[in-house]
Amino acid sequence: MSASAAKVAAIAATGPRRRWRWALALPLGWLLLVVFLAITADWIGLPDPSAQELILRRKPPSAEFLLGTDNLGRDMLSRVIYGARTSLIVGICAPILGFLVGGAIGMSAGYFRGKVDTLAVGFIDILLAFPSLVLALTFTAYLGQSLFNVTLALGILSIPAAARVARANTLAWANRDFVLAARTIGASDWRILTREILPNLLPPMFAFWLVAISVIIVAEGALSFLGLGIPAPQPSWGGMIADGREALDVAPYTALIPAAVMFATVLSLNFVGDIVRNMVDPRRSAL
Amino acid sequence: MSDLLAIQNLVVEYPVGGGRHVHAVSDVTLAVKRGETLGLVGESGSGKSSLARALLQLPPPKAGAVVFDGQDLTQMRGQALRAMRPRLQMIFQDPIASLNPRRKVAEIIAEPLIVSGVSDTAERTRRVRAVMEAVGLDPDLVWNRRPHEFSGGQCQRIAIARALVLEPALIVCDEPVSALDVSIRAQIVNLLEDMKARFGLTLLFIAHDLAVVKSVSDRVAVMYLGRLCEVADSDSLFATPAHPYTAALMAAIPVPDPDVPLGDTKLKPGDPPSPLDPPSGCRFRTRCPHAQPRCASEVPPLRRIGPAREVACHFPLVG
Amino acid sequence: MPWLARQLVRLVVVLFCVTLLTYMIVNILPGDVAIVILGNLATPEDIAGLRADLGLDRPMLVRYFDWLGSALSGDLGRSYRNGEPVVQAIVDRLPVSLQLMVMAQVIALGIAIPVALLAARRPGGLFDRISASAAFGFLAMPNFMLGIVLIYLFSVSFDLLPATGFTPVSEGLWDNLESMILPSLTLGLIEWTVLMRVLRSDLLTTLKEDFILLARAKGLPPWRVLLQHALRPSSFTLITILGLNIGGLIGGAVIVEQIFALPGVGRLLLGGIFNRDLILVQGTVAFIAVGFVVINFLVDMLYAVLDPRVRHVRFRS
Amino acid sequence: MSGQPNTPLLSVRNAEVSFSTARGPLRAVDGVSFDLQEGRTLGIVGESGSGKSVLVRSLIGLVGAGSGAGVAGQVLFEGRDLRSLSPREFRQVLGTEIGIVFQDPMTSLNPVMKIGRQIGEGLRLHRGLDSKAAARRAVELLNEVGIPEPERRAGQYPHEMSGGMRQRVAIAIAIACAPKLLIADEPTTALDVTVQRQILDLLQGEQRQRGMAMILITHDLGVAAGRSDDIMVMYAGRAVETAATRDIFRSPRMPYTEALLRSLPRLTDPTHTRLSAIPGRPPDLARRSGGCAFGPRCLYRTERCDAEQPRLTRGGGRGYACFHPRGVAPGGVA
Amino acid sequence: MALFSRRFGLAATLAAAFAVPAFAQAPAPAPVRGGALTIGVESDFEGFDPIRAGVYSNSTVTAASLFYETLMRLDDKGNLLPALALSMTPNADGSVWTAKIRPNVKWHDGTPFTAQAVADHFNRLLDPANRFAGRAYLAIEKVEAPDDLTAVFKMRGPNAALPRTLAQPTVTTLIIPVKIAQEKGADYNRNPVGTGPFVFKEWRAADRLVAERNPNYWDKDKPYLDRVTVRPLPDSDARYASLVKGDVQVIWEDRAENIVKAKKDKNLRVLQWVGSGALVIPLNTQREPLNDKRVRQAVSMALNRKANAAVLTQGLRPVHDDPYGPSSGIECKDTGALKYDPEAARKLIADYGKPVKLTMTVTATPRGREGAQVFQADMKKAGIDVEIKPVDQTQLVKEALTRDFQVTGWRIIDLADVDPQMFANFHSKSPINFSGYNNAEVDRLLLVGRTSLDENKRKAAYCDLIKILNDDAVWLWSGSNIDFAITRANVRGIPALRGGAVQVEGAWFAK
Repeated sequence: MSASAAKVAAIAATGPRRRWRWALALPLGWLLLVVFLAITADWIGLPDPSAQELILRRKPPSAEFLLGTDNLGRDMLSRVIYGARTSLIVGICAPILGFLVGGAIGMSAGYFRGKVDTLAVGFIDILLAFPSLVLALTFTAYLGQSLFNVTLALGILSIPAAARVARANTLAWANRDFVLAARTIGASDWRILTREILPNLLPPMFAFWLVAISVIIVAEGALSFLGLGIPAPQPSWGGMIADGREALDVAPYTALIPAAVMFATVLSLNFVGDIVRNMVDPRRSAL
Repeated sequence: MSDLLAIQNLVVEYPVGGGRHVHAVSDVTLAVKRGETLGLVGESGSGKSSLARALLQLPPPKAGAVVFDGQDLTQMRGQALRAMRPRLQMIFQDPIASLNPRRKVAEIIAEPLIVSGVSDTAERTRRVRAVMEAVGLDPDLVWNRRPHEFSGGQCQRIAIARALVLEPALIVCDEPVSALDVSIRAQIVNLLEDMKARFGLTLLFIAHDLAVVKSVSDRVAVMYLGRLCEVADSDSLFATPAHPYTAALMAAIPVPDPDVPLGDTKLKPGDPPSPLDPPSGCRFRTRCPHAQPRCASEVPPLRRIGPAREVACHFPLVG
Repeated sequence: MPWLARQLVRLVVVLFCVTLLTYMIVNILPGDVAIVILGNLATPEDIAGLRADLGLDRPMLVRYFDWLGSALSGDLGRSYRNGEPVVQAIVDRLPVSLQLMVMAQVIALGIAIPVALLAARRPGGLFDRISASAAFGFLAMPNFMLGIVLIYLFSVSFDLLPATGFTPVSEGLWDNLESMILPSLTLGLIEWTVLMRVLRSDLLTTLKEDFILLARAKGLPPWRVLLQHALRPSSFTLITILGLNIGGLIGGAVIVEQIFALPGVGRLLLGGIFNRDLILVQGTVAFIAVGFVVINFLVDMLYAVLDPRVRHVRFRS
Repeated sequence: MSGQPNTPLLSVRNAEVSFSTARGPLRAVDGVSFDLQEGRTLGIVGESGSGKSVLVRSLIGLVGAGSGAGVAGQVLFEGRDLRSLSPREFRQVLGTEIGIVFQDPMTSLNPVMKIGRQIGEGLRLHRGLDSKAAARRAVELLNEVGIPEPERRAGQYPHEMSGGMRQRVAIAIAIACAPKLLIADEPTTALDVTVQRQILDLLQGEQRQRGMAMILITHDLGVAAGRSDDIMVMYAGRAVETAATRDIFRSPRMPYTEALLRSLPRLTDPTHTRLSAIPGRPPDLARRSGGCAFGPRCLYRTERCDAEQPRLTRGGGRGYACFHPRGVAPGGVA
Repeated sequence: MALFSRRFGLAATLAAAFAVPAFAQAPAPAPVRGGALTIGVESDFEGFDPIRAGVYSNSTVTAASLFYETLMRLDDKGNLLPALALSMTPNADGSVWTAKIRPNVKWHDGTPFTAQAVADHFNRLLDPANRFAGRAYLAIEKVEAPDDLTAVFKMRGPNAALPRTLAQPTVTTLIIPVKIAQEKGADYNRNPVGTGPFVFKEWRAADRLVAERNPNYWDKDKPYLDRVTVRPLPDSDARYASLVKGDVQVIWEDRAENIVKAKKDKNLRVLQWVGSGALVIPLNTQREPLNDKRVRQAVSMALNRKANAAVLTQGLRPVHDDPYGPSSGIECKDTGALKYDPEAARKLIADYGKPVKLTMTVTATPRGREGAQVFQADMKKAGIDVEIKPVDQTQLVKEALTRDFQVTGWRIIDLADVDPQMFANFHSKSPINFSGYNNAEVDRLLLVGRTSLDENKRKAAYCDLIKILNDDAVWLWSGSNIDFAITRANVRGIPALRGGAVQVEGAWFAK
């Protein structure tokens, strides 16, 4: 049958996996390094990230301060590493929150269809039509700026996207014959959702999650820029860029170093996410 | 032989937006006897798959009754229906799509047992192994593998094993071999025949390939645009089709023999109408070479014209 | 047309929920517009009096329905802060934000479409990889950073474009465009990445379709295959994204307008939030929500133009 | 098919297509050669993965660019080596001399372009017609392929038509520039049997009327039996048997062909006749062994079959790739 | 008056040393007529009706000074000059002041400016029904207009400082036409009419405010400019870039880096004005643990104000030990300030005996964050834990007013006289004494400062007062108010930046 041509082409498209492996090594290595440092920051002999020495403010990188010092004379290396911790906590947890809620909404919508779908889509519409900034400002302004609240605010912002991805994928999978087969054996909706659909949803959601992490890390920076990010003196990459941005003319590295680290991390996340996505299905997770 | 399954005045419609409905199955009455294989043939849009799904209540039909072993499935809900399900199983056209790509073969086949409450792991393992061997899969080789590691034919074996593991009474086979390669098709057809004998199954065998249907079916029902045209025992149907549509179908089949001249379908030119908007009266009339004014005004009822033979035509070719 | 009716119902429901939600949220925001207006010198009596004058002492739902009533007649009230009619405030700033967003989208599309086309021609090829990396790069660039870098680059170093401010079209089209280039570029340079990736991905899928093979079999040159056959059927996700991304675009506009001192709706909203100007925030959010729903409505219509299949289903009576 | 003095319309020598995959190189087409004379119909028969579609698509350059596929061999069309043409010349030949119809008319027509335009596109590009003339010609072609109300239909989109009509449109596109060769790649697989009949009739009618040569790719032996002059059977990327249609069905040489024919259910057999199935399944092309690809499933397999790959033996107007051909005295040629 | 601006928080731990009249005023060649000037300010304008606007930020004062005028005026050396009033004379004890109104002044709409307008303006602000926020700080009881050219100010008590107070442009002293404002209602706030050198043309909110030369201005030579545009440019880098690029010719600026850079740039000139106010850190004396004097003293001694200011402001704003800026005219020889001494601070904390944890409420701005973090780091060295609570501006005000804070950042704005601020902030009966400070001796000294007509007695009282406050460590003085503006080198004639306002009535472009 002529489907064979397409099949062969499809096999060919997944072909150069060896090259992918190479391409994966660098970003994956970087991510592991960042995660490792973020976890072990307390034990690797870093100076206190909030210890100030105003006399030493905005010193360029040197042997003493490998990455220089910031506007308050704090060690940038230490701040970048501790900042990784903050940024990763926000970046990882916020989308998880969004994915738990959004995923549940999206799965229910895609599986049950009908009224549930209408309601869920309406809910997503409302969240999307609502300027996210107001939401984020409300949370951080009303509940106070803390790591938890910033994470919560950004988590809520990631609900609609997660719900859309979950819904689109569920719609695609729920029509597969194996779901029908599960129903012919009398499996309950809950069992079908958790055993048949969820496992298939995880890979695209994971790929999307990797991308969401990078978006959230950037978004935390935007909140910091508006003065509503993680409270000082706890460092976060976004906050460091927002702080350093002020001195772009006199000490560009105070902004550029965290920016570069964030850049590399986001780049790596996207690379890995893209590869995971390619391994699943290029089309469905486009949203 | 008594009827295992009796479909009475079944109607399946589904909305396609804009207040319009596809008239997938219209007023179909059909019985499947215990132990027989009933072939159901028809072209795309004839409603044969909709019929299959409706009788499994996936989803329940719009109207009509589906009496299985004396109980009307359309009146059952929730737990009662779920308890009934293991007795009716289904095999699908696309074997790869009918298996969850994320689960291992053993899990897929064991799933029906888990759902129907077989909680003893050893017992489950035993029954899964047994059914694997029955369908010709080597349990030790396939146990922990996933569907994508198998070819279509092997996947269809897994699907058959899943359907058999609960030892159902009836299996609905929805185009079980049409996605398979020619050289594999015979294997699966033979397997189904073997399983039918071994487990005492009743089969509803849906296909568009007349030769395959002929080969497995005791009786054959022909559908066109949601209505039954003809129901007859296999040999007489193929020997002397009574409905002009059946005749046209048979004439259109390409025969793998260059010496057999191409038959004449005698069909009026044109494509089948849309099930969204089926013709009045006899639905085949727009293409029928024998159509009369009466065919447009009056729906021909399915009537008996022989001992095991029913036809829905005002002007049947036989009888 | 039932489809249209459904869309209208959807619009109404979404608006109701969004405005009610805004009302609730802005109301529980700490800070009091009365304090903002009266300053830190006011006596508690003054504050209570002003709250009564502004109607802030009534139950929230009562106020909400009052607001809704007059909003339906096109009156969004007057800013608590400076007495400017909210409708007027929005209308004054809308052209700026619209221009910013439209130009940003044009820039984004202007980059995304050719890049996606070139990248999809040889997936995994050199151009594809470079463009993917560039896209990731811009995605990783916070807009508040990019904005100031662009100012330093184009304004201070090369002295090509004005650093801040907005020149209305009435003062010359070129001056107007000049004042909007950097802000739009800031938004557009980040926006194009998403569009490019979506389009590229859909192009790759489309390019595997048989009708592309058929187009090639007709002997069409590769670029004609891409432009005439592949682009349009690949653009649906892109268009959906264009509609859905408005929320994100507004978020970006807030920051960009702040950096470049553009008198746009985003800055109006931000100012309203900081000033606890409930009525202004409320009106602006409602307006943005209407805009979002309406634009997505238009996007749906655009589908019908681009995809005859949709037209077929939707517009057959 | 052979022995005739005139130059064949299409002559293929040692066509090869290979893809690199995760599991190593995959040779989808492996050393296939055939000739096609003007006005004749060659049926290419094989199961999925046998390489029949890939073969034909590679001949006309539809496999290759971008997919990382390796294509080799010689393709002579009217004596011209297609592989040595410049891209522009090649596109000219492809657009005017060769027409192609794909399996699924649902996906082979551009969903967002009006039918008339899709038909006229080639005419405008290669025949220099202006848009009006192309549109007029498109309507004529629609009429010719049996579409009622061609003027109205020309302004419609593919989704507004039924599957059969779409395939007629696809045929109209294929014959628009009056090609000398029509390639029909499973043209009726996606269609119902009654419609299939009409489409095959149409294809055959057009072919005869225009004197085109046709390559009919199909997995359905019935279709091939009724519509082709010669048949080439493919298995695992190789041509395993070529012969005149009647010979293939009357006296297959290749055990695979024989087994295939035998495994088909026939209307003439009584119900519940046990089918004679071919055991095993087609080989994994990425793990090709040294011997005959059909060997593991073959009833007549010997040690030689495992060790050595049989070449296509030609003679008596037909060819087969087997050490133990049926209907031939051992060691001799029929 | 602790009027807040966007940036105060601890907004800058900025400090000023002594009056450096550094606003360089070139020995003037004759001014040149013509030209259009654009001023970049920090924030958009609240509006131009004092009742509605409540306060004028320095950006608004800059814009309002284009249209409105004060009764008196101060030159750069602090001498009183006539403006809308030709003179102001007190009665014997200074409780009634009589102003002679300048004749032949017209509002921009052509109606004459009279003493009644002056009376209406002040009486409107004083009327409790209008809830004008600043009325409690006006020492005026009411204003009468016996004839068109005489306005009589009845004071609440003896008040020596009225003419000087009225000479500084603020939301109260810039006189608006009440009649016109009432006619226009809510729209007036956005369409100001005044007597000033420029006529309001348009205000596109958040974008620009445009004013054109008033051809009928009473001071015939002025103004020199044809048109003035004021643009709110909130981002300081972008604002500075606009100036360098020449899009604007004057900017208000407070970022030390930009000022230092500008000083080196031949194309730019830096104007600066050391005001009378100060940047301060109030401590809440009513709350644990700051109700304990030892803790407050420890905080005071732990904060390295001078070093911080030297670094953060690049020496632009040295600190001093009292809140009296040079233009206040008060100079104390001994302020009794506690010296920086983290060791001593540590001992005091040890003496206090319990671990000290403080929460510092600051504005959620970069500078608020910066200042708070510096404070935090200094306290840590003395063993005091500080948690930073960044909040929105209004939240900060609310917390301060309700004394719901421990440490915060605040600013005493420039007024011509220190009395209103000091009285409001430290008198035990004052509603905005948000430190909750209660000291009978301080109350007594504040009254002396308010009522005494003897300037020396007043000064002595304020100096005695500051010794007590410093010893009690109620508020910490982190820097004096210095306002900076940067202009293109060819801009001339901008006077002292009183209240941070850029006044351009006499500005002109040198060739």
